Amino acid sequence: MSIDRQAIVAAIARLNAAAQRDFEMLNDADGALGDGDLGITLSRGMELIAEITDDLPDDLGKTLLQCAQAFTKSSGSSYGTLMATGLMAMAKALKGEISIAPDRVSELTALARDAMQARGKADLGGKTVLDSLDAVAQATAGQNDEAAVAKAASQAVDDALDAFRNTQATIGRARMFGEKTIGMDDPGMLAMRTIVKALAG
Amino acid sequence: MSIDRQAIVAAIARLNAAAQRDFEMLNDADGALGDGDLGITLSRGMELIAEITDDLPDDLGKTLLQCAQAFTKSSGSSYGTLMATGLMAMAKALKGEISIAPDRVSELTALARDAMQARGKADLGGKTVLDSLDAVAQATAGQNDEAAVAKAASQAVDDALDAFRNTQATIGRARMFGEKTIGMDDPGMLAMRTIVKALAG
Amino acid sequence: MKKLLNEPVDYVDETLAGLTAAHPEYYRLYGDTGRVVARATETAEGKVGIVTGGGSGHLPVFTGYVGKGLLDACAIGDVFASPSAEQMADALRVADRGAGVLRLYGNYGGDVMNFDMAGDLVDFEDIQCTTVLLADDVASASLEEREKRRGVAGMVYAFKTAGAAAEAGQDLTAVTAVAQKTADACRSIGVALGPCTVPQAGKPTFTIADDEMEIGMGIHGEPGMRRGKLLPADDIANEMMDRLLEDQALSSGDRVSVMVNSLGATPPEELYILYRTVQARLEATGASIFMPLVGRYATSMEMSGVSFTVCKLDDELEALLQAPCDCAFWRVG
Amino acid sequence: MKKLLNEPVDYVDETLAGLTAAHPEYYRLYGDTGRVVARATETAEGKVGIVTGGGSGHLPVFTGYVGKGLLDACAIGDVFASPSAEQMADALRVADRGAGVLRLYGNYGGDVMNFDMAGDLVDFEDIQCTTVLLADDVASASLEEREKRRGVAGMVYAFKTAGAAAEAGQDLTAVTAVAQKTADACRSIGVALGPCTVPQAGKPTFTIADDEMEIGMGIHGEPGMRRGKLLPADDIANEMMDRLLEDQALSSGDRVSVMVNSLGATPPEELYILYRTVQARLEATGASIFMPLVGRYATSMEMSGVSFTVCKLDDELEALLQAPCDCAFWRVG
Ligand SMILES: Nc1ncnc2c1ncn2[C@@H]1O[C@H](COP(=O)(O)OP(=O)(O)O)[C@@H](O)[C@H]1O
Ligand SMILES: Nc1ncnc2c1ncn2[C@@H]1O[C@H](COP(=O)(O)OP(=O)(O)O)[C@@H](O)[C@H]1O
Ligand SMILES: [Mg+2]
Ligand SMILES: [Mg+2]
Ligand SMILES: [Mg+2]
Ligand SMILES: [Mg+2]
Repeated sequence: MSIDRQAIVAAIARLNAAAQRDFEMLNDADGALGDGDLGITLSRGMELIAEITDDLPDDLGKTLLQCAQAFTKSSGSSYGTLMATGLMAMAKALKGEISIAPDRVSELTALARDAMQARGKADLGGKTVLDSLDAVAQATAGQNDEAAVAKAASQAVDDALDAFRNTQATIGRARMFGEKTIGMDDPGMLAMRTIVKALAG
Repeated sequence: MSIDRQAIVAAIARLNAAAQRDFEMLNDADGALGDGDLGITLSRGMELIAEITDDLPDDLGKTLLQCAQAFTKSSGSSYGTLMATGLMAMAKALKGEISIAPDRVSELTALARDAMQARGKADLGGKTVLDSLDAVAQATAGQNDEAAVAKAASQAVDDALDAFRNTQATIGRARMFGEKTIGMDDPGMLAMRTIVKALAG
Repeated sequence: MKKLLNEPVDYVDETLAGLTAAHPEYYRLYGDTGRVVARATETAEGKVGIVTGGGSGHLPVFTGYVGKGLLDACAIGDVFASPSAEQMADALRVADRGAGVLRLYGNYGGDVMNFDMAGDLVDFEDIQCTTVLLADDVASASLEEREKRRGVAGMVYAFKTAGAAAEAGQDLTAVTAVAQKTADACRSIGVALGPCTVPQAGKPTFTIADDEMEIGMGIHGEPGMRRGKLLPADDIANEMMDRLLEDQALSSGDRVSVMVNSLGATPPEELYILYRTVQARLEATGASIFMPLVGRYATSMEMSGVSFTVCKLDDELEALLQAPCDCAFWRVG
Repeated sequence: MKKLLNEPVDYVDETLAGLTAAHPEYYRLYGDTGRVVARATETAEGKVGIVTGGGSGHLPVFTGYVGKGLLDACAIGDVFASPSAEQMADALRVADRGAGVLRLYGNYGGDVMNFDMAGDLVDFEDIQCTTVLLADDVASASLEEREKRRGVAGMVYAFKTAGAAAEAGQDLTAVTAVAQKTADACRSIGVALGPCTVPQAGKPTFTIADDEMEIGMGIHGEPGMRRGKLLPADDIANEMMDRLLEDQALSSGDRVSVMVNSLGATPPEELYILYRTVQARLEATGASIFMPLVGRYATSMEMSGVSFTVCKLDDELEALLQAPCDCAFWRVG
C-alpha cells in the first residue's frame, strides 16, 4: 500500500480527533514547563487543516504545503511554527508526486527534523520534539512495509520519551526551569507522540 | 500695663516653647482627622518667628506683618495660612502704633477671626479655629485689665473645646470624617488653646 | 511602601532636581525654596502669565505643563499638600511680564487659601492677578453645588486653551475668560482600583478589596460615589459616561474633546479598551469627537484607576486646543 | 487580577480597536486577523520598510512606534506571545514598497522562528528582507554570549535611528546597517519591584516580597541577576549603572543618550529621582548626554520597576536620533 491524498485525508481525521482528545493533557504538560498553550496550538492547527481537507489537491507537495500554512495561521507559538516548518520541508521534497511508498517515511521525517532544527536553532539532545522526530527517522530507516513502519514509529516516540524523561531541558521556555525539568516529559515530545500514534492508526 | 515690642518678644519665647511641647499632641490630633502635620506647622512657624525676634521693629503693625510672613513661609498647610491671615489683619489695624492697651485684644481678635473667615470661606460654628477665636473675642470684650483679659481668653479656649467636642466637623479635611468627628477635638482648636495659654502666660 | 526613593522627606526636591536636569530646555527652578518651576527661558515683556500650583505626586500635573503654549510657572508643595503662599507668590513674580497673571488651579481648600494669600502678597508689588478654579469632578458635589467640586484632570484642558490664548498675545481679561469658559465646559469622573502611598506617610492612602472598585473616588483617595464589585471594563465605562452625560447633556452637532486618563499604574492597553465605549457613548449623542487624549495626563503616582474628562468645545476652544504647545510631557502642533 | 478589561481573550483585539479608533491619523489595522498595525497612510514607493513584532502588553512597544520616521508596520501577538508567521508576513507585505523590508525586533525564540518563517513566506512574493535583532539586556547573558541576550527597551533607539534613515531615503543595506549599529551600541538593565498579570493567565507573572527587588529581571518576569532587599534609589541606580558601564566602557569625549524607562506602574517622579544618579554616573566617565529619555517607552502593563538603556552615539546616530518622528506616543522635531 502507498501514501496518497486519500490516506492523508483519513489521517487528518484521526489527527484531529487525537488532538482534541489530548487537548487538556498537552495544555497541562505545557503549563508545568511553559505557557500552557500547547493543547490549544495543536488542536487549533489540526482544526484548520480539517477545514481544508475537501479542497486538498492530489499533488502531495501542494497538500502538505497547505497543511503547513494552516499551522502558520493558527498561532505564533513555537510548536505551530515548527510543525509548519517540518511540513514545508516535506512538501518541497514531494512536489509533483501523488503517491509514495512507506519506505520514504524515514527520509521525510529526517528532512522535517533538519528543517525544524535549522528554524529553532537548537541541537538534538535538548529534550524537544526534535528528539522524537530523530527517533522516528532512525527507527523507520530501511523499513518498507506500512505496518512495520507504523509500529516502529509508534514505538520510537515512546522510547524517546523514556530516554529523555530524566534529562534536563535546555531549549525553549522549559530551559528556564532548569533542574526542575528532570523527571518531567517535554510537552512537545508528548505532542509528537499524539501525532505519530494517530498517523500510525 | 500695655502691649509693646518687648511684651511681644517675651510672648514669642513662650509660644515657641509651647509649640515644641505640644508638637506630638497636635500631630496626633491632626493625624486622627487630617494629614497629621499640625504640630509641624505650628512649631515650624513659631521657630521662624523666633529666628527674627531680634530684628523686630517697634512698630507693632510691622512686627506682626513680619510674624505673618514667617507663617506664610513655613508651609502650605491651612493653619499656617490662616495664622498669617489673622496676623496680617491685626498688623494692618496696628500700623504705626508702638504700644496698645489690653482692651484692644477683643477687637483685634475679632479682626483676625473675620479675616480668617474670609480667607477660609468657612462659617462660624463649623468646629474650627474660628470658633476658638470667636469665643476669645466675646469673652474678652469690655475687659481692660491685663490679668482679666488673660484669664477670660484662657477660659474661652477651654470652653470652646467643650462646646464643640460633641458636634460634627463640617470644614477642612475633618469634614470627610463626618460623624466620626463627634466626640473628638478639632486639631486647630487645640492649637489655638496652645497659643492662647502661652500668650496668657 | 514599595517605591524607588531615598529619604521620603527628599522625594519632592529630588524629583524636581531630576526633572530640571533631564529637561533643562523646558524647566528651571526659581526662588530660594526650590519649589517653583518656571519656563527655561523668560517670555516676552507684555505676555500674560499663567501660574498653577498644588501638591506633588501628580506628574505631568502640575510642573510638567510649564512650557510654551501652556503655563509660565508652577508652585509645587509636598506630596498631596499645598505649596506655601510665599512659594506661590514667587511663581506669580516670575510669571509676571507686566501684563498680569492668571492663577489657574484645582479647587482644594488649602490651595485656594494660599493662592489668595499669595495674591495679597504680590498686590504690594503691583502684580495684577485673576483666578480661575477647576471644579470638574462631578462625583464630588451635585450640579447645584458645582462650586464645591474638586478639580481633577480637566485642568489640563484649561492649561492648554488659556496657554494658547496667552501665547497669542491676548490680555489678562481675555485669557481669564478663556480659562473660565474651559473650566465651565469640563466634566470629569474617576474610578479607583488601587491606592498610592504618600512617601512621608508610608502607608497606602486607602484600602480596597481585590475584587472591588470605587467609582468617583478623588485623586488623593477622597471618598467616591459608590464602592462595589469590579465590573467588566465596558460596564464601568458606561456607568462613568452616564454620570458625565447626566451632568452635561450633549446633542447632535456638539463637538467635544475627551480625555481617558490613567491615574498612574493603569496601562495604556486598558485605556484603549475603555476608549471604545467612551467613543461609542459620545457618538451616540450625535456629538463629534475632536483630539481625544488617551494616556497619563494627571496622575496620583502609582494609583490604579482611570478618569474620563469631557470638554465641550466651541470654535474658539477648538482652535486653542490645536494651537502649538510644547513641554516635556505633551506636544501639539 | 485587578484590571479594567472585558473577556481576557478579547484584551488584545479590544486594545487595538481602541488604539486605532483614538488615533486614526496614525494607525490602521491591516490583514484578516486584525493583528497587523500599519501607518494610517501608505508610504511612498521605493521607501525601505521597517517591520517589528512581538507579544502585546508592552505599549508603546510595539504598535505604538508605527509612524513617520519610525516603523511602517507591526505584527502583534497575544500578551507576551509571538504573533504568527502569517501575521508577520502580512506586516512585511504592507510595509514593502519595492525597496525591501528590515525586520527589527527583540531576541526571543518564538519571535525569531516566526519572523524567519515569515521571511520564507514572502520570499515567494519577491519581498527582500533583512534582520536586526535587539539583544541589549546585559542581565540575560554574558558579554561573550551577547547574541543570546534578550531584547528590551534598546529597541526604541533602533526604531528611531533606522526609521529616520529609511525616511531619509536610504536603501535597505544602509538602513539595516544603521539598525545594527544602534543595536550594538545599546546596553540595558532592569529592576523589578512588582509583577504584572497576563489577562488570560489571570495570575501575576512572579511573586516578590514587599521589601524585595530583583535586579536584571526580564520584561516578562524572566529571572534576573540577583534578588535582594529593596535599597535606596541612589544605590539601585548605582548598581545598575555599574553593570552597564562594565559592559560598555565610556570615556571622555563619548556621547550617549540614556533612557530611564518605567516598566509601567512606576511613576515619573521616581524616574526623575533615579535620573540624578544616572546623569552623575555618566558624566563622571567624561561622557556627555544627548537627548535623555525619561518616561514610559517600553513597558509590561502594570509591572512595577524601571530599566536603564545607554546608547552610545556617533555623529550619524546623533543626527538620526534628533531627526523628526511622529507617532501617538512620541514626537521629535
Ligand atoms: N527552539 C526549539 N527547537 C526545537 N523545539 C522547540 C524549540 N522551542 C520549543 N520547542 C518545542 O516546542 C515545545 C513547546 O511548544 P509551544 O508550547 O508551542 O512553545 P511556546 O508556547 O513556548 O512558544 C517544547 O516542548 C519543545 O518540544
Ligand atoms: N477653611 C477653613 N476655615 C477655618 N479653619 C480651617 C479651615 N480649614 C482648616 N481649618 C482649621 O485648620 C485646622 C487644620 O490645619 P492644618 O493641619 O494646617 O490643615 P491641612 O493640613 O489640612 O492643610 C483644622 O483643625 C481647622 O481648625
Ligand atoms: Mg507553550
Ligand atoms: Mg506559546
Ligand atoms: Mg493638617
Ligand atoms: Mg497639611
